[in-house]
Amino acid sequence: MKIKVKCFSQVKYALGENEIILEMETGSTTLGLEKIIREKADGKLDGVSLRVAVNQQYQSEETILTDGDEVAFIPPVQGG
Amino acid sequence: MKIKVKCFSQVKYALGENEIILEMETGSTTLGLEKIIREKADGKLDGVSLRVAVNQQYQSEETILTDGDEVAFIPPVQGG
Amino acid sequence: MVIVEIINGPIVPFPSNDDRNQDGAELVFNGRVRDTEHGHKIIALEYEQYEGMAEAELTTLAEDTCKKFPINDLFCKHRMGRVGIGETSLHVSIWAKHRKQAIEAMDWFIFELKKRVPIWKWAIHPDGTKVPSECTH
Amino acid sequence: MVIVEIINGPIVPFPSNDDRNQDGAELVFNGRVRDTEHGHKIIALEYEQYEGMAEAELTTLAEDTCKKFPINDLFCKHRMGRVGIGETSLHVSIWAKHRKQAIEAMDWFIFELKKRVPIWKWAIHPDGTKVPSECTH
Repeated sequence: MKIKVKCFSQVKYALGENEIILEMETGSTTLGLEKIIREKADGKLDGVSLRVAVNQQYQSEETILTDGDEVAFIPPVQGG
Repeated sequence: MKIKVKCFSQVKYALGENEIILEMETGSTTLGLEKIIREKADGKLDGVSLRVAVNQQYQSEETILTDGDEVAFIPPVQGG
Repeated sequence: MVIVEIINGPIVPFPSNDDRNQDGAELVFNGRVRDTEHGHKIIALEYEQYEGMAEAELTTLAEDTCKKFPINDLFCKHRMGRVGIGETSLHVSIWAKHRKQAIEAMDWFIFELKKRVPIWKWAIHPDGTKVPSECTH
Repeated sequence: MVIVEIINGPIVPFPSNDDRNQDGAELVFNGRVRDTEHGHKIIALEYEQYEGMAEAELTTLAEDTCKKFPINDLFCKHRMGRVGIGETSLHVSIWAKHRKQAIEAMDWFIFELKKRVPIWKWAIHPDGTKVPSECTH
């Protein structure tokens, strides 16, 4: 299945991408995806806490992804 | 000695005066003056707490008055 | 810096501007006249001051606020005389490095103003009578 | 009532007016860009949002604030893109019957905004480089 990962702030800076499309196996979860993203960042996201949003909704627990989901790993926000 | 009493808000309303000039004996105090003012108000200031200012300065204790002093008995303020 | 003005006639707000480089927070309060006082309909308020003492106390209070909180500027205007429903009687503008301190300073400044600055309100009723408002907060 | 806008370009403040008869308090906050971020000189900030989610979260937060505090209106504009030193990035206007609740609501709204609305700052340094600001408060 295809998962779209939106990248912001430190995630964008670490990966050098605004958006990544990943092919994942059925049954994959947000936690599995976070691991992949952190690996791609090659240490640049160490120590950065990330919240996860699926289809623009914060998820407080590990969530099973489905084809076409839009996922964002949200570093500490800084509005205001 | 002459004492000028400035009247505001409920004091003005009770006495019907903006200002009163009183002749007082040497050694008179703010407490004595307050008693006179409350008597003049004929009960209309009962239950109204009054702070006293002498020459536009709040006084936290009984103060001896001197000739020419300007005194105000200040009902609860309502600015804003 | 402190600016304090007690004025007759409508309040013109202090200017807002983009010229500061160290003030992350600008907080502005307008206290306005509501159409009821203690449950009674009014058509206006009339503000009365102890002339001289009110401005002196307000200035001292503004200076106290700038000492107590890390803010850069406190500007304040208080209107006297008749103020119509909806109109501003008190206008306060605070500039500070940070939001938190601006909010705390605003809260304290107005709280203290309502305790110590000799200004009073008279309620003007629909029949034109004028009585001291007994509101104490 | 709630109005929430995420916009590009300079913020025009919500209008202030004398037309209300039940709002004794109008409180306005302008969050402005300072010339330092974490002790480093900057020449501007660039704001980034999660398009769609930011506005949705901000709207939910504004509605939450109106439920939690007895206020009548909360209007908010947040600017995106490059914002120069001294300029307003966040503009909030709250109307309430009483001052106390307006102040509490403002404090809570901005505190929560900085916790949950997906907006970020990039620091623009004097040499033109652009890095995520790591400020978390």
